[in-house]
Amino acid sequence: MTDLLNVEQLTLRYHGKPAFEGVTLAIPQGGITALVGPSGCGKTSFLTCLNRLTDLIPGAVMSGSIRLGGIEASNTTVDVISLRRRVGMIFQKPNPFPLSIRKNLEFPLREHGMRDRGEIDGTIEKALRDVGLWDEVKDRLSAPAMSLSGGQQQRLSIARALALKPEILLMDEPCSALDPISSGVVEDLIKRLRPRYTMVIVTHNLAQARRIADRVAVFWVQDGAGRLIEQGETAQVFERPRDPLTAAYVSGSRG
Amino acid sequence: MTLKDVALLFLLLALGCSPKEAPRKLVLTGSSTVAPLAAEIGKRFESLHPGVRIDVQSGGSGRGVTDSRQGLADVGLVSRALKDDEKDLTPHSVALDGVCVILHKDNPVAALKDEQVVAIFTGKVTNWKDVGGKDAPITVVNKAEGRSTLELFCHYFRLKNTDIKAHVVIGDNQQGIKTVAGNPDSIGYVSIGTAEYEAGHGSAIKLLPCSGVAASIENVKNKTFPLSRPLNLVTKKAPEGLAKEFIDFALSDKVHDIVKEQYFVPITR
Amino acid sequence: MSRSRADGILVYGLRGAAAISGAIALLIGLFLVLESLPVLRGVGPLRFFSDASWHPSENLYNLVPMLWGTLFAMAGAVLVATPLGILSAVFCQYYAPASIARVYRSLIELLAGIPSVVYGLWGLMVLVPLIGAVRPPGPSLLAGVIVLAILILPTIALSADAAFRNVPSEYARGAAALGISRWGTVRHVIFPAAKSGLFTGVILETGRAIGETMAILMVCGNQVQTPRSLFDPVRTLTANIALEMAYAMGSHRSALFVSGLILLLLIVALVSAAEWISRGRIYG
Amino acid sequence: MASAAARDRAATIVMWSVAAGITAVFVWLLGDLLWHGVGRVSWDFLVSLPKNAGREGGLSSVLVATVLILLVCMVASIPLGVATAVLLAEFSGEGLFARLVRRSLDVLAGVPSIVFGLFGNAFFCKALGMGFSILSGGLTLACMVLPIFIRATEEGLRAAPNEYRLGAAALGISRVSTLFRLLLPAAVPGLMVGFILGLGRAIAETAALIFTSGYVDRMPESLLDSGRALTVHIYDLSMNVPGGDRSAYGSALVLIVMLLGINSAAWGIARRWQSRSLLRV
Repeated sequence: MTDLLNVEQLTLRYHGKPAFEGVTLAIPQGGITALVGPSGCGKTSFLTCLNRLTDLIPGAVMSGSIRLGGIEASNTTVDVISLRRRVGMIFQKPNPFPLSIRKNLEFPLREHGMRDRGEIDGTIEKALRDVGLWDEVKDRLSAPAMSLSGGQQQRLSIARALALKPEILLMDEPCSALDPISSGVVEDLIKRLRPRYTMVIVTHNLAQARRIADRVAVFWVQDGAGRLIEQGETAQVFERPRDPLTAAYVSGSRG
Repeated sequence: MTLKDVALLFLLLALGCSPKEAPRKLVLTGSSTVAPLAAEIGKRFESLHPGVRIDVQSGGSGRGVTDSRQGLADVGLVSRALKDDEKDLTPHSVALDGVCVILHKDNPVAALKDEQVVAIFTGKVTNWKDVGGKDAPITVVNKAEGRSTLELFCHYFRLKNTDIKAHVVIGDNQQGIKTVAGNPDSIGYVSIGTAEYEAGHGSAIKLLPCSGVAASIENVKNKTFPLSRPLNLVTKKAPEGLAKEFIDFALSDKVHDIVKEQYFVPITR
Repeated sequence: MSRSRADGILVYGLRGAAAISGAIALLIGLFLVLESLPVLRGVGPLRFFSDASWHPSENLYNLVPMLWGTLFAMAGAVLVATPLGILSAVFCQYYAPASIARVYRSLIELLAGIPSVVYGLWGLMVLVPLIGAVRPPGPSLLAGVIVLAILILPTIALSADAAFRNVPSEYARGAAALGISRWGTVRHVIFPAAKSGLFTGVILETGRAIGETMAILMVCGNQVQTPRSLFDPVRTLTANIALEMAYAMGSHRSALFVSGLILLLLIVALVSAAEWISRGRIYG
Repeated sequence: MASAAARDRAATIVMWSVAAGITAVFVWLLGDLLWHGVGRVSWDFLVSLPKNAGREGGLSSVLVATVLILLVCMVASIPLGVATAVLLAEFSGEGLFARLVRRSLDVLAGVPSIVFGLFGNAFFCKALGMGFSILSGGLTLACMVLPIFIRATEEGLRAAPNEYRLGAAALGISRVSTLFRLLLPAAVPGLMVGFILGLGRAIAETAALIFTSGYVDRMPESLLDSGRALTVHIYDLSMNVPGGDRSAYGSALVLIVMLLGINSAAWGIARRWQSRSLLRV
């Protein structure tokens, strides 16, 4: 599998204090890569670098290289808006806009230049079908998105990102804020999307990582900063971990 | 009514009524006492001369002098005779106004000799019983620095403003009347016209005669009341054109009814 | 035009607007300095603090009694209005049933709009005679403090009300879930959370208290003296300007601008003190 | 624990008494106004021109001038205010420029109204040559209202949850669209408080207008005409015109009713605009 995203020696500092240092990771085209590790090891911060959301965080300074296809995402001249269209992101706490269900999807589409009514409606229906929400909401599209349940809101957020046809989908612990049933529904959705989208998922649920990820990257806090201590095929990392810390963490005795 | 509509409305207004041809316009600024009178005379003048606009701005005699001297205003309003350093301006007296001492209506004191007034205002006498009133501390109400009534009062009683020991300092006449009406033991001085109107319409004040002459518009008219001041329209040089027309009209007897209505004393030429 | 350039233009425009808003205060400061220069050069700044009294026509320019007048009136009004305003906002948000809260809030909004002339008139005709009955002469620092407190109360009440509305309801629900009393919740959870809004309210209200002219002019008695008791008549710097500006000429007029300049410096001192106290803790 | 319950009961009593006290003061003030002025207010009082220095006749020209002055003030201060508030709240955080602008606005909020009057007179009337006019009066009020409006709008923007900003950015939505479609609608309560406090300050202003919009009570024909605002009219009637009190109180009543109308209209527009653009449960 060719690599869609190459990260070399990436370091992120908040007001000078390092969140993580020297991370080198390759994200293969089409597969699901899980980032695991105890909380505070910098995996979420790493995710926010990939679509430059760090620009919105005061005091965040990024160094190192992130190559997405042909462009170097970390330098300031890149058009951040089109970068974020190609790299979608789903947050831990579902955050639909305080608009109607339809407007939640229509607003980003119009923003990225889609004007034709028919095309918009088609895209909205396709995205909602992709996430299995269409039947539940097709006759109340003008209802407020906030009236949906937690699981439905998260699937709406995913639909909202998929409608923009991203190349990569970043997910920051997508299921941890949901009840078990909705969490299962979202996980099935991720599995269904696997062949069509490259995904990077941050999770502290090792069982989930083992179930759905092709590759796993393990983060750990060493002397005050997050480090990538191991990466590889899911089976290899869980059965034959090279790093003792991974072995302990994967077997559940530490972390 | 979104923001667009507001902006549209505002634009329409600004364009819609730009002045057709610049109407002949006269600007008067000055004393807040004279301004109401000047404005009413201005309205009548406008009704008699269509297309003419008389703009009257208040702000005090000091402004009347400076604005007319600098040409910012065509005519200045000054509620006193001109001072020595203001002899470069030519005054035109449009009315007379007296200044009288006022007490609270229930104050038993009926009259005060000049030296008693001086003693009270300079703080030598501080209790009403020393001047024939009841035993109560006197509250002296004085005018603010620079006001024409203060200058006239000090000039007549041969006082310097620093000599006056005031408890309360006020600005305009109405404030003086309301302050005295609100404090039974107070003493102040204001324009006779205002005081006579207010006393006659239920304000709790009464006017004191001055050196034996009863304080009334009538006595100012027949010049027996000693404390009076001219209300002047002043111009930088001899007025001409629209200014002359207006001043002649203002000095004529066609405005005497307006002068009486504003409780001032018309000057019979 | 790509949208990130639109963002660039947006920021550029906003920065221009902010510069204009910020420049107004500087312009006013410059204006006051220019108008004060003649007398400052002629008489020198020190005499404004050392002269025997304030009689500009006789070249005496001591402003200190009036500075005390302004400070006492402002401090008294803020001390009275702040607790009442904040408690009235707490009443609106946490104690009153919705219908009463709505009526009460529109009443406060009305109070905010009443012109200071009306407060002055009411003070002059109703409040001053009442105080005069207790201790003559009537017009006094106390009357000024009361009128000013009523005048600035809506500012702190509405700002506090908005601040409480911004506090996420989870905080109140969380505290209630722990069985904490309503007052306990307000006192220990809501107040800290709404600190920045309350602080804004206090700054705006103090600004309004210092800046008030018309109402103070009518009720304070305007006597140039350092007040020794609440019943002493007093003159504030703003009342001084309003009283004499209309008739002041030459150096007297320029001296009035010096009192305007002192007011501005007083406000700058207050603002930087507020900034130093909060040092970002408030706006965190 | 008893003391906490006792303290809570005491607090409730204090709360209701504070509210009752403030309402009593307001009723006393309004009662005083009603008692003196209600007789004077009639339809004719609203539509006819002032006569005899305002003792008789009505307020028509004064009302028109007041509305125009407030329009100029709002049209000048709202765009500038919202733009500045957005910059301070969204785009510069604690940068030096933002802190300087914020401090100068705090100072501006404290500038006395009389100083605004003198500044307005020197700057707008003389320097910019607008003379005594509704325009210079409105612009002076705009300078006075700006800090209040900006601070309240900034608080409103700060109340918008951060999830909107992150969510929108993650979808590659530009700051411009995020601002107009999400953040500003979410900040509407703050905008409203700013509008009401700002307008309240503007409509209540007297000292500043005497030196800028002037004293002429003729019906204004253009924004460059001098116009007498309602507060200046009330001041002149009560301070310079013998027997003007009744009309002064009547005019004050009209002003309060006008303010009541503007406040309720403002809240109505806010709710409609917010519900149309934002669907919150």
